[in-house]
Amino acid sequence: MIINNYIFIGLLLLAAIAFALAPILVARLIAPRKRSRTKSEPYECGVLTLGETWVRFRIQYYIFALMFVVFDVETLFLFPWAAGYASLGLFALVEMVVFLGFLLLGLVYAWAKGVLRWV
Amino acid sequence: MPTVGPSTLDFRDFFFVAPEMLLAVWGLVVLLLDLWLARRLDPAARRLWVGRVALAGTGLAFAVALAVGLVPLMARAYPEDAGSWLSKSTLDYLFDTDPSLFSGTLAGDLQVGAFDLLYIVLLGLIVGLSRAWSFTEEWGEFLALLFWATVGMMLLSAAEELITLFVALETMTICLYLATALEKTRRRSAEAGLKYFIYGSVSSALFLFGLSYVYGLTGTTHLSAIRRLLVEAQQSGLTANAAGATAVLLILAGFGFKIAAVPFHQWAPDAYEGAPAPAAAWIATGSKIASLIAFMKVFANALEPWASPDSNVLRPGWIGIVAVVAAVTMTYGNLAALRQRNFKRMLAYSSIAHGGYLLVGVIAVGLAADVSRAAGAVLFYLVVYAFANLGAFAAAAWLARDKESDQIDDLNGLGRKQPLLAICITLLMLSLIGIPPLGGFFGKLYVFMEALDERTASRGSISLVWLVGLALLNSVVSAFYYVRVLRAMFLREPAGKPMAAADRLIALPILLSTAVVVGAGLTPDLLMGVMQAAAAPMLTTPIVVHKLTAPTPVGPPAPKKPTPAFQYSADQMKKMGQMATGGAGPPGGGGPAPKAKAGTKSATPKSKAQAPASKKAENRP
Amino acid sequence: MTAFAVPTSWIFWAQEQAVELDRGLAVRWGLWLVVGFLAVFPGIVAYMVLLERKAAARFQDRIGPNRVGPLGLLQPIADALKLLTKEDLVPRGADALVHLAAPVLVIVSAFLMLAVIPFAVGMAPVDLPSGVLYLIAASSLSPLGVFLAGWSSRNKYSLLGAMRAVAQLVSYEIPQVLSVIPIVLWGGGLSLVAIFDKQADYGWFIASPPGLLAFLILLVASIAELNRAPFDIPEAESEIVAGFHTEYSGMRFSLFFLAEYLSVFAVGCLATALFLGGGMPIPFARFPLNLLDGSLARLVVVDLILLAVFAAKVFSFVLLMIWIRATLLRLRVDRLMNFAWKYLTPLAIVNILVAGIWYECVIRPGALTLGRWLGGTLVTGPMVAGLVWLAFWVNRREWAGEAAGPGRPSLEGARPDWETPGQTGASPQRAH
Amino acid sequence: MARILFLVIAGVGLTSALSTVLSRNLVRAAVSLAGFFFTVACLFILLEAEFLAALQVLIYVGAVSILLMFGIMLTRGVQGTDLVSGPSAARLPGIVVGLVVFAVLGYAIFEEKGLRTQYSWGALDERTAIARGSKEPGSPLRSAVNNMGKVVGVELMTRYVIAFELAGLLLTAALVGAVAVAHREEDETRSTGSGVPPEKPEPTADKPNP
Repeated sequence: MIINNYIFIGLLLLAAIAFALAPILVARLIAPRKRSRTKSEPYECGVLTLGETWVRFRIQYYIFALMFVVFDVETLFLFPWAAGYASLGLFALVEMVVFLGFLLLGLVYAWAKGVLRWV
Repeated sequence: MPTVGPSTLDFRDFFFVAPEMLLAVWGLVVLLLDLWLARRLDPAARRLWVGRVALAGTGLAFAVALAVGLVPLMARAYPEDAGSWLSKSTLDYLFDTDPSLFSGTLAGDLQVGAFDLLYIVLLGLIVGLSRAWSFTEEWGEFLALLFWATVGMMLLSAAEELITLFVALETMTICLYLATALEKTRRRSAEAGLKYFIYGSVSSALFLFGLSYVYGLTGTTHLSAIRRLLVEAQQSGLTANAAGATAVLLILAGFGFKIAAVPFHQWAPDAYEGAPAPAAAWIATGSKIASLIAFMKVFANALEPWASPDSNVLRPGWIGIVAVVAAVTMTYGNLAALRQRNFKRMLAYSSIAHGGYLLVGVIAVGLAADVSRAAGAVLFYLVVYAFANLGAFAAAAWLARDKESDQIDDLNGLGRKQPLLAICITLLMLSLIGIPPLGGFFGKLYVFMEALDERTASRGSISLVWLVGLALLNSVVSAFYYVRVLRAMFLREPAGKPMAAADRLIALPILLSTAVVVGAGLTPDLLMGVMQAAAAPMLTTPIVVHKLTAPTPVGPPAPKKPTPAFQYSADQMKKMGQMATGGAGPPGGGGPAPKAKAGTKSATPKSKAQAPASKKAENRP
Repeated sequence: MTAFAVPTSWIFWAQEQAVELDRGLAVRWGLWLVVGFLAVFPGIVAYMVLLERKAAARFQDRIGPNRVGPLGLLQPIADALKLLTKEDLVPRGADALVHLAAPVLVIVSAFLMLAVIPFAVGMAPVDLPSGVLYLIAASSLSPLGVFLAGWSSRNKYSLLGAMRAVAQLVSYEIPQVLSVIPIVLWGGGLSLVAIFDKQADYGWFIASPPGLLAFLILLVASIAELNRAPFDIPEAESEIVAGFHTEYSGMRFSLFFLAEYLSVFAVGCLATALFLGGGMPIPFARFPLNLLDGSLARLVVVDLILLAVFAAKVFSFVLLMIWIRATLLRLRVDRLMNFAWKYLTPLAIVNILVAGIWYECVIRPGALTLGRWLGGTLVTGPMVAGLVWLAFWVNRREWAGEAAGPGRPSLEGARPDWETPGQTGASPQRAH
Repeated sequence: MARILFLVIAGVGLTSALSTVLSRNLVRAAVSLAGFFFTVACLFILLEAEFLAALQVLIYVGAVSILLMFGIMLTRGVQGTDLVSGPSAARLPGIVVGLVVFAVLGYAIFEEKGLRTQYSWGALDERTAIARGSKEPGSPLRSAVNNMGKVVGVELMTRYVIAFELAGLLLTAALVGAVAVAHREEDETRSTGSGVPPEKPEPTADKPNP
């Protein structure tokens, strides 16, 4: 049954977490620990951070993230289509041409609008 | 390899969605053309050309929609002639009285055809209105979003299945959110877009959650199948069905938002005021029509068995909830509109109030003995309301163009400067109040008469008298704020610079709306006849899509469309010409029909197409 | 209120029979987990690091590590010990929990990717019906980890590096995902095992024009996904110190390092399984699968062959990556984003449709024949070539403008990655 | 076994949902939300819908949470404040409303009565695993569960083709609209509308210069 496989995945997940945490724990045990104020300061060329660290970023990042989500959602449709294509006919290809055509033209629009240019 | 139930796709079905496809593609054309022109032309010329192309698109879509509507009619009217230039399979397809498309996810009946045409006409007027003045830089985007919103509306009013319905609803509203926010020079526009978006997405989530409950309860998303299952389950009303009640509440929240019914109305005034007038007009008209049609389909068709248990409206059942919502909505809308000085805001509140009246109509549909008549009344109301509102928003656009404001006071003295248009606006306002003999009066009359109908009352035995009384009282209240517009136009002296003469783009919507409103008032029977014919298939078609044997996301294949085995007699041809499609078959599994409701339903369209209905029933397993 | 009294057992509900564990399965899993995931794969990764150092040294006319053990073979162990004994530092002001969780998330992502790879017949840890999708989903976790690493450090360089890294990662994730879809299309399902079987019948999927293009897109996108040169802007030492992991040191840093190499390995396995016919040594032959007759001995032999070939292919893939890293220069950040959105994504999208045509030409008609293959190549080959040409032609201005010298908007209009607030003195400008 | 799994997953999900709501640090709240998305994926797996689970991880954990993070990094109004959300006056009503909604939904689910062929939701104890629902290997149910991607694809291409194409249109509209709303002409240095005087940022001054 399917769920069996996912029990393995779950175990693997736990194993990966353990695999990542174990060395850190070991390092805690065997590594030297000498705390000092200077040492724990953020590494910005030896000068303390000026102003706020968590600055506000430009909207460009957000537009890219948004386009990423749009195209990621598009794959949500592409995967089932590709998986089921064998039992469908050529019409499925045509439907996908229409679907992708719209999205591609959306991309072309964004391109022509200049938002794809990273400055 | 596991075999997958071979769902089939009938490519001829795409013929009936040609207008939608055309509009979708045309939106892209406009968008890309605008981009291309932006580098070559100055803004004014670009706006002109983009607008022209968009108008051409709506014209083309109108022609296509007309053709889509007429070809089957012509073929049925002249089968011999049609046979000479259409293939046998096409002919069979056109003669097929089953109006469902794409395995029953869409309806292809008269209601869809008529409203497709209506949407396209309204869209054309709104596109023209957008050209009237320059309120945004993003012309192509704005027009494309209007086009795509229209696609959403057309498919929303055609949807016979919850997934399609939801996607169409989202397409419509998302395009409208964005169009609302596109007037980027004004902060109000962005604010309006954001408010609209946040309220809208929350209510969409609730709506989808409600739909998932319905799916979980019934195992299907097809409206007619849901109805059949609920009838078979013999649970009339929501008594002892808490899950159903929750579903109803959640779905109601979704629709309530779209039509701005009261607990979900907060977005409307801000959105109407902040949005550019054409976008607001499209929210107020197209989106409202489509949402109400979908509302009626979901509630009065799919969830009809849950309408009310028996005698009492306020017993568990969605009618009771809707009745309360309707009462609160119209009262609140009218009272709040009284205080408004801003024209668009006033229109927003008045549209909330009209949503309340329309909900009374929906209740009447839920209770009515003659569903098509009751639904026809609601559709009639919707059409008249839409045109009256469109004219009002054209006036708002005029204000925005010349005065860059939306205050009612800015209309001062219009009656002297522009008497013709001022009289037209007056007529529209009177129609919105419901003064005879304008269309608005008959809209209200029909809706309220349906609510008070004797047979309805005998079925429900409670009367909706209190609701109708409240509605009438509200109509009186509404007169005060509509009259304020008239007073400004005719009794006040103009202040500041007067408004320039309206150009064709603004005058045309006003004149056409007035013509429709007056025409509907003078010959209400004509429009009412069309609307009743349209409403008949909308709520009564039993589209048997899949037999439910098990709760499964994958239904067994849809039964093939029954190829009509009968001869096309002249008589039947006439009937089919009226597109009286199918009629209600006997409710699936038999058993004692609950509370005789299904019985009355199935007997409803008895005047029409009895023969095809029985033929189809034979063909069905 | 009977409502809450009725289903007292409700919260304990689950589908009882859905889980079936037997001893054989448990042993298999145990072996995979302990031997495979906790020993062999990390070991491979450790030696990949050594390989990279050695190879890079050769490219630069050096010798590379050769002190610890014969040929420097014990170097990874020494490195691991060194890292273990480094102090575990969390900068002041950092969000300690998130700071710890970020590398774990990245590692988990890399580990999970390996769970569905069919190394040989019956040698996939698990065969999921939605294997490909699972793989993509697992790999999509790492951008989140990268962002959290940068954000939690409370260091401007870290945050800047993280934002850039995530922007790059998500941009290249799209072509990476899209380039896999032709494989799903041809494989007729999402299971990697089914895809392997299909490649036995229809030849390696790379052996077709759309397959080749998809493979190249996958290769480029994967390099970018792994933050490796020439796409290593996110950790560009000379520009933003070390990007998102500036504040990571010792074992925590090595987790990122490990995850990167583990991902390189995983992507190598992925490309091998999806495009290069898994462990099949010959493109269009069923060998060695035709040796199978159900006996265990045969199976072992076949699996050994498959494993060896698989390992060789992954090795070549990794070598290719090292080669690319040693050869190519770092891309400028605008070029980098351009390349994802203006070249790879449109190409990958259209390539999916070409892949559909290939399916109609070659796979749907029936068994593979030379004629069909040639026909398909003749039909789709020009399409693919035309597409690639078109992609570069459309973008020609970029190159032409570059050649024209100054006046390019590229750096003239360059703006910082953040909004300048304008009203406060808290500008992120540094007094340096 | 599966019950324990369910309890564990539900517990983790509840914890992360609570910490999403209660965390005052926005990024942490978003991380918790991503964790919650992940537990939803786990629940999908328990329901034998692994295809949905993979999509859930891909779309929500992989994409939407990134969008959230970028949104947080973008929209913070004033610099100098920490990335936190303050305690709201609406907290108490919010809690009350949340509990009421929870109670209503819980009541609805417990009280649900199955319609004819359906299992009642409250009686899921007696329900067998979906994949076992039908023994014969070729049954639609079984293939739907074991090969959901494929079945979804076929349905999308036939029955739901309009919804599918409309979804494409919807995505395009969202993309176009978002670009149009968010895009500012690069040449224009007009203010963002917040009353800040337009200020041309110097090209290099803000670059951290190590």
